[in-house]
Order: sequence, then structure tokens, then C-alpha cells
Amino acid sequence: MNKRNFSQNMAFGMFWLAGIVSVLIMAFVVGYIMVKGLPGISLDFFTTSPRGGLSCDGGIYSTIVTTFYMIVVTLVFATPLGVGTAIYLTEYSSNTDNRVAGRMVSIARFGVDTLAGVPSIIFGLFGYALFVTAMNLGFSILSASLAGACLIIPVIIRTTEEALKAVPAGYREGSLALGANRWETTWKVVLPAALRGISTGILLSAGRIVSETAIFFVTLGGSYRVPHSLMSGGRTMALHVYYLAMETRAFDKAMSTAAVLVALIIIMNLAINMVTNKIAAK
Amino acid sequence: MKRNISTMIFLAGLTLMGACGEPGDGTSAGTESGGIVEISVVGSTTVQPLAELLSESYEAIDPNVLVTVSGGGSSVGVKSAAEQTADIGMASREIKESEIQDCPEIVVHTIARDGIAIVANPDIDVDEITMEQAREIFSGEITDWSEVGGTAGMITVASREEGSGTRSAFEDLVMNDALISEMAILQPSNGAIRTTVATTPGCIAFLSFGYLDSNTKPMAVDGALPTAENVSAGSYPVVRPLNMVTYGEPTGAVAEWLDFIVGEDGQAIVAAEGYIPI
Amino acid sequence: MENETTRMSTEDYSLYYGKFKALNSINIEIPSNRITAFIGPSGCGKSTFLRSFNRMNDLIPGVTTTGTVNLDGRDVAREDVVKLRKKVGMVFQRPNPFPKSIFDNVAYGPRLHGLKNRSELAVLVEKSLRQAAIWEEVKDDLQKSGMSLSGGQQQRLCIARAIAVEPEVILMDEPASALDPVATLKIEELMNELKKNYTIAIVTHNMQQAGRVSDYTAFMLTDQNRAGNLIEFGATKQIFTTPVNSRTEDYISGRFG
Amino acid sequence: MTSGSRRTGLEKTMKTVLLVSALASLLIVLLIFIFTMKGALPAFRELGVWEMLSGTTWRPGNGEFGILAMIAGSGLVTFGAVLIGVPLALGTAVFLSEIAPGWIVKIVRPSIELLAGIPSVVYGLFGMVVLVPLVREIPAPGNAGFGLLSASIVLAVMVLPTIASISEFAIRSVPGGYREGSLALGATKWETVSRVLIPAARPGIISAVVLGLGRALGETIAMIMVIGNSVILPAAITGNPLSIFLSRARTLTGNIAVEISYATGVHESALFATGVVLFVLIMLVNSSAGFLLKRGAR
Repeated sequence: MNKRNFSQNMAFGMFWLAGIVSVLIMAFVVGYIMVKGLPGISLDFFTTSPRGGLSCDGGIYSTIVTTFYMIVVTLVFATPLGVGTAIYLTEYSSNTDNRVAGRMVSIARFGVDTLAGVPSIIFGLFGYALFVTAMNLGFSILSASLAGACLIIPVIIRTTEEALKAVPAGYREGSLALGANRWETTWKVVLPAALRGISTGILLSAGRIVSETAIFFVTLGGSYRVPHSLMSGGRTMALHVYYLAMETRAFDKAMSTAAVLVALIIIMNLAINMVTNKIAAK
Repeated sequence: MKRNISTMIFLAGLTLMGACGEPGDGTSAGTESGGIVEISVVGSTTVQPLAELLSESYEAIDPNVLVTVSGGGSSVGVKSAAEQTADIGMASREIKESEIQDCPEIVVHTIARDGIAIVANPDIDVDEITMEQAREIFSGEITDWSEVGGTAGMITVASREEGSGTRSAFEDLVMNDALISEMAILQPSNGAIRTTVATTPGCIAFLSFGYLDSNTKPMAVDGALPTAENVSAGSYPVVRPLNMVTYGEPTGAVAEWLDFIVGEDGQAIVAAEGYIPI
Repeated sequence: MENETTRMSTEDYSLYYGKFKALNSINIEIPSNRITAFIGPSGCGKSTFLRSFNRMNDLIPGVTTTGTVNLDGRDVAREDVVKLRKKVGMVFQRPNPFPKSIFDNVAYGPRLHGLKNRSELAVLVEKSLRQAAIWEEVKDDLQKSGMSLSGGQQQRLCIARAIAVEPEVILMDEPASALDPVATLKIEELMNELKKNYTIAIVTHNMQQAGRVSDYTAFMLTDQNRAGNLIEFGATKQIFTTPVNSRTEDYISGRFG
Repeated sequence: MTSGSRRTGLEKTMKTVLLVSALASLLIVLLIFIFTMKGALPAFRELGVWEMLSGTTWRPGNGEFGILAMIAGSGLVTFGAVLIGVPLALGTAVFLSEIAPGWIVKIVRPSIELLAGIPSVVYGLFGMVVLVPLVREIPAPGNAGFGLLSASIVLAVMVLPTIASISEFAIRSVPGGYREGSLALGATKWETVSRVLIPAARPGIISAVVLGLGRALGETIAMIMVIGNSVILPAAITGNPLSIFLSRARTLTGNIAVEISYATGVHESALFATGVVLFVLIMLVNSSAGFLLKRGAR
């Protein structure tokens, strides 16, 4: 009996350690970035654009603007496709109309699963080959958003599917029994009920765009000017960190930008948790 | 249903059209919209920061011009100019024969010269090496600092990656036919090289003049320190051109900006950034 | 039964889940403006059978049927399913109001079927809520979420929602099984009111309930192949007092099930 | 048009629209495959697929395009990340699902979610300024800090959240009856965890690890910032075989990102070929999850 207790205590000690180490890693990474980065942050840092070439003076205003554009444009491309796919896969997959529909579902499912496994540098390579070069869109917000959309479509599909599956079957039955067709049921009852879940998916995707570097490194160009159209190149905050760390003399600015980036991610995570908790509370 | 099919055909058509490429307007002149002329500049990440600085100074003089500078690398720069997807391409190396053959219309404007310095970790007590020693160090034949007159300690070579303009210039000018050691740490940018050299004991690398600072120790090669004066005087041998490439002779705002760069004010900025004026 | 008009009927109706036969050749005539109860042990197919009348089984992959289900003498399989479900409403075992306001819950069906006029909608909503005997309880705050009501109120809201599309038939799938006795009593009283205007078919587990509310009772049972069969159908009083089939008698008297 | 036929029309239209959007993912995958393949074809044709896969020298200037060193680099760094990350992740998963009191879960879980959200470039930066100098302190000739060990640690932290959260979910999904059944038989909590819960959650844990593997193989930016990027077959640098992790290396992803800006002609094509190899490798890993699960189910 003592032996059993001993091994239990040993094992549980290891588990406690694992949990604590995970938190410590987070605290260390975030803490280090914040300690090194925060001193360089002032209001000016947010309101002025980078300038001065190699020395990279100024703040990160234009990179905030570009990041915002990237989020919006990418979501505009990805959200309808992602939500549409999720609706098809969850709401229409049980349709017994014919065999073709069933086959379509499994084909579509294969596409989604494959897409979810593609590494981001491949999206970058693909975006560079198709959008930047072949379609002649150049290094631009448009090229980068199209490539970025490929990255987040699977994220939106997965979260939307989960949200739709969480909608009680009774809602659908109730609506269908009143003579609504599939689409009316989906649009008027299922989607509104799943809205919170879908919005966490969209927030999550926005987070992915904020964090992504590899794709934009090869499709966005990296101009640190404020973009003025979809065809402008630009530099997101994450890309700015890379440029600052790798191409300029302004290492401290890289830390400050990274600190802003991490703070933004923390805020987004809090928002997601708030939305999820509200769903759980319902 | 019909509408869906036609939308799909439309989209497919759009893709194909894009794939065929749009013909440009003939010369590099910038794109005007709403009274602002936009000049798109694409290419070498070495030239990028300099071009950004030059664009900011120029916009202060002529606020109707907006220059957007994107990276992508020297080859992308030349290609973008040749295919007219950008008004100006940047290249931190000589333009290759093959590139001129592919597009004879391109015009090369050298805007500055850049020395490539050999730099070492500040703790290294060697101040000077010969060209021959440099070759042997970077090719991996010399592996200890004692072999070049310093305190014994392993040499760690760092280098830019294959294809980089800085590396190919360094290979042409220093390495002759010898190859840079496979053991070298490869970093994808000058900034990363500088950080590597500054923090890695025993490290040696080559670095564009623009990136020199007190964190790294520049080495004299054949008796000449890597300074702009020595380059101008012809005593420092490792130098490459920084180029802007246009499709045909530039006109309009593009020409004016390039004139500004090679003019007095532009060259002053070039010199202030550590590069060598032409 | 001679004096009744038939609202719905089935002829040799069988239903399969893939290869498994779940309902075996059922013939029944459901009289108009009466309450017909389906009773039988769990898994005898009574719910499946009920869902055949508004083709809710269409939603389940792999379901095939033979024979016909008729509404007013016309085969429902040939009818547009949307129109069919407008004529044949349904109330489910668990109350399932939408996460919308009480008003929007009731107005959902009429809006679907093209009624947009705000004041007409308001009239219809009030009428439906009154018929479902819940108007007095909710009239002060129709914008309140349907989800905030008690279970019994929710179920009456669902009945109001079904009534609002002005159906001919209301199918009720164990409508009171999730409710407490008081709420159950209210639903039963309501059913008695509703049969003046509607034909009602109800599936119930609860034999007392069938005895209390229904005019006719159908007893279903699975055969040796686990397929549901209609064993006996007749006036409720007759089924409960003098069943013809011995298995009905066994079930009624509680010898199994 | 009557309201009914308009409704039916809308229903049919939307069904088609949704089907089209559902097939978009497949279309994107096909496009990616076509464009990457198209880009890679000249290299495969000119250099030979096998020659590329088995070649150990990558010197684009000399027309040598062997990517074996990169395959080894990707493989080793992923292996290292698994070695460090999986025990930590599984430990955390068990801790969260079975051991930690509620208030601690409320600290640990958001921490892990935050780890998942931190951009890879920030991990790269952190690796460059904190990890690399630390690793450099290990006394071994030629150890410059940049290399597989630094990269594996960074990668382990990056895959930790993926593996931990999916495994936690898998363990939590084990029916409560298993737990109670085991405890009621007099098993200790640890025996219940190790003999009942983990085996029952194995399919979920396997897919978590495989998903983490896919993530690790695909990571780019953080890798190029800490791994040293040398194109060499990693080898032990001292007598100790573990010192292979002090060796520098280059990943397949890094090869693409580092050189794509400069590449033209065959060189560019060889980078697309690297992409194809990476793509195939990740597909293999991901589909192996399905295979393992099937075998586990038997």
C-alpha cells in the first residue's frame, strides 16, 4: 500500500511540476518581452510611423493600420467561405436527397482536413506564385489577404462547425416542423443561436492574422508606409518585429513592438474567453 | 443557379486573365491618383532601408510624391522592374548577364556603393588579416584564431545565405573560386549577422557598411580598414554597387526621384548612412 | 367510428432504416377533430410513425418507406414538404422554443409563410397565444425571451407557435413527458379545447393520460423482427375496457411494457 | 413569382452556394498543389527527384540542390521538440483534467491559450536573445548557441499548447463511469489515471501529438531565427551522441523562407520542390494519425 501511495505521490508531483512549468514558461516569455519592451512604449510610439531606414526611428502607427487592414480584408474573404462550408458540412450533410450529396460532403471534408494541415510557408509560396506573380497583384494587401485567407478558412470552419453542432437539434426540428426549409431554418434559427460561437472563431482567426509572419514575409512586401489601397504593400506588426530584429539597428524597438503584439494577443484571448464563458453560462 | 455558374466562370476568367499578366504602359513613370504620384520600389532588403530614408527626405521636398518601398530581394527587384510590376527594382549586386538577356529594356542606375566589411566579435584580438587569410577562414581551412596571430580559440564563421547580394558580392570579391564553409552559421539578413557576430565568441562574418556599429569589430584587409574614405581612395577592395533598375529610361516623378538620389542631397544621405557616394 | 370524417390515413405503410424494417405495413384512419393517442412500449415505433405524418423522418439519412400516408386523401409524399408541414404542425417531447422573444417565436411560422404586416401579425400572435392558454401569463412582456419561461409555459408557447400557422393537424410527441403534473394537467385541458378546431394525434407513454384525453387509441407493439406493428385501434373507451387483442389487454393491465 | 416558389428558389440557390463554398477548400488545396508542383517541375525534371531527395549538398551557385540535409534538419528538430514538449504537454493535460483544483485550472489554462496565441516571430526573438546565449554556455567546440537544441526548445514551447489542450479534452471526454468504476475497485487515483484514463483517451492523445508534429514541421520564422540555417547533415560535435543537438541545421521551411527572395530559375524551382517535399511530408504525418487510430481501435 505504501508503495502504491509513493508512486502516486511521485506521479502527481510530476504532473504538478508540468502544470507549473507551463505557466512559468508563459510568464517568463511574456514577462521578458514586457520588461524589455514596455520602457520603449509611449503615446508617440503608437501615433508615429516608422522612419529613418536602417536606424528605424519612429513608432508603429503604419504597422497597426496595416495589421488592421489585413484582419479586415482577410476576414472578408475567409468568413463567408468558412461559415458557408461549415453550414454545408453540418446542416446539409444529413440530407438524404441523393448519393451525390453524400459524396460531396466527404469530398469537401477531405479538402478541409487537408487545407488545415498545410504549413503557412506553403501558403506563402503559393500566394507568391499565384497572387503576387501569376495574377500580377504584386506585393500587396490583396495578395497577402488572399494567401492569409487560406490559412484561416480551416480555423473558421472548425469553430463554426463546433458552434453549429452545439445548437440543440430541437431548434431545427421546431423550425422545420413549422414548414421552414433548410435554409430558412439555418438563417433564422441556427445561425443566430450559433452567433457567439462563430464570433469566437472569427476572433481566433483575427489572432492568427495578427501573429502570422511567414506568409506575409513573402507576399506583403514589407513597406512601412501607411497603405492607401488594397494594392499597396505594407508591414504588419509581426512582420515589423521580424524586420526590426533582422534588418535594422533597432533591436529595442523590436522588443517594444513585440510587447504591443503580445498585449494585443492577451486582450484578444480575454475577449474570446469572455464570449465563451457567456456561452457556457447560457 | 445560373447566376452561380456565371459567377464562377467570371472568377475563373479573372484568374486566367491575371495569369497572362497585364501589359505595362511602356516606361517607368509612377502611378498617379488623386494628385499624388505613387512610385513603387521593390527588391533588395539591403537597399530597402536606404531607399526608405531617401523617399522620406524626398517627400519632404515634394509632398505630391509617395514612394512605397517593399522588400523581396535583389532578384525579385530586377524581375519586378523587367515585368513592370514595380516602377523601380532594387538590387544590391551587379545585374546578371542572364537578367539583361531576359529583358534588354532594363536600365541600371547605380545610386551608391557599399563596402563589405569583415567583422569579428569585439573580444577578438586580431586587427588585420590578408585577403588570402580571409579566403581560408571563410572556406574553413583556417579554424583557429591562433593561425592568424590571435589568442587560441575556435573560429565560428557566419555568413549570409546563398543567393544574397551581399554574399555573392563577397564571393566574387574575396572567395574567388573557393566556397564558403558548410559549417558557417547562415543568417537571412544583415541585422541577424550583426547580432550573431556581436554575441557569439570567436565569430567572424562579412557585413554591409551600413550595418557597422560598435557591437562588432571591423577588420583591416590587406592593411586597409573598411571605411568610406579607404573605398574612395581605392585601398579597400571589397565593394559592390547598390542599383536601382527601371524599365526603359525613367520619366516623370520616377526620374525626378532618381535624380534627387544621385544629386547632392541624396548622396549626403547615402554618406550619412555609411555607404559610399558615387 | 362510422360517423367520423377521416383527416389522415395510412395504407400498408412501412418504414425502413437502411435494411432494418422499423414499421410494418400499418393501416389506420385518424378522424377529424378528435384526439387520437398512440400507446405502446418504448421502441415500438410510435414516435417514428407520428413523424411520418409531417415527413420529419425525411431528415434521417437512410430512411425509405413503402405504402402511403394521406392527408385529406392525398399522398403526403407527393405534397411539397413545406406546405405539408404548414398543414400538419408538431409539438415535441422537450419544449423547444427558439432563443428569440415570445412574439418572434409565435410570429416565426406566419412570417415564413409570407405574412409581413405588423398589425396582422400582432393579432395572429395574440390569437395563437390565447388559444394555447398562455396569453394571460405573457401578455405584459412579449419581448421577453421564450427561453425564460417555465417548462410548462414553454410547451404551451410551442403549441401557440404551431397554431399560428393555422394547421389542420397537430402532432404531439409525448408533449407532457418533460413536465410536472400541474403543467401536464394544463396541457391536457388545452388539448381538449384545441380539438374543436384541430385534429390531434398524440404519442404518449402514459396510459392514464391516453385514457383521460383521447377519443381514440392505437396500440402498437414490435413483432419478433423488432418492427413496429399496429395491434389494435379503436375508441379509447373500448380499448381500455374491452380490448379485442390479448396483447393489448396484457399491456393495458400492466402485465408487460 | 409566388412566395412559395421564391422560397424554394432561395433554398436551392443557397444549397448550391454553400456547396460551392464547401468545395472551395478543396479547390484551394488543388490550386496550391498545382502551383507548387508547377514551380517544382523544372527542378525535378532537370535534377531528378531522387537526386534531390538524397543529395546532401545544397549549393545553388554550383547547381547542387540536395535537400537531404534539410529533411534531416526538419526531422531532428521536430524529434527534439517532441522529446521535450510531449512529456510536458501530456503532464499538463493530466494535471488540468484530473488533478488541479478549479482555481489553478483558471490560471493554467489561459496561460496555455496565451502560449498558443503568441506570434512565432516573438518566440524567435525570445529564442535569439535568451535561449541562444544560454545554449552557448554548454561547453563544446563549435557550439555557437544557434542550432537544433535552441530550435527544439522553442518549437517544444510552440507545440505545447496544441498537444496539451487536445489531450486534456481527450482525457476529459473519457466517460465518468470509467473513473468511478476504477476508484470503486480500490485503485488509487494515479492507477486510475495511468491504467484507465490514459489508455481510454489514447486516440485523442495520439491525434494531439500528430497534430503537434505537423505544426512543428511547418514552423518557419521562429526556426530561421534560432537554428543557424547551415546546410549540413547534423552530426554529433563531440563524443557524446546527444551533442548532435548542438549542431546547426536548416529546416525545409527555413530553406524556402531564407532563399525565396533571391532565387531565380532552377534555384527558385528547387525551393518550390522543397515546398512539395514539405507538403508531402506533412500529409504523411497527418494521415498517419488516421492509420494509428485505426490500428489502435482494433
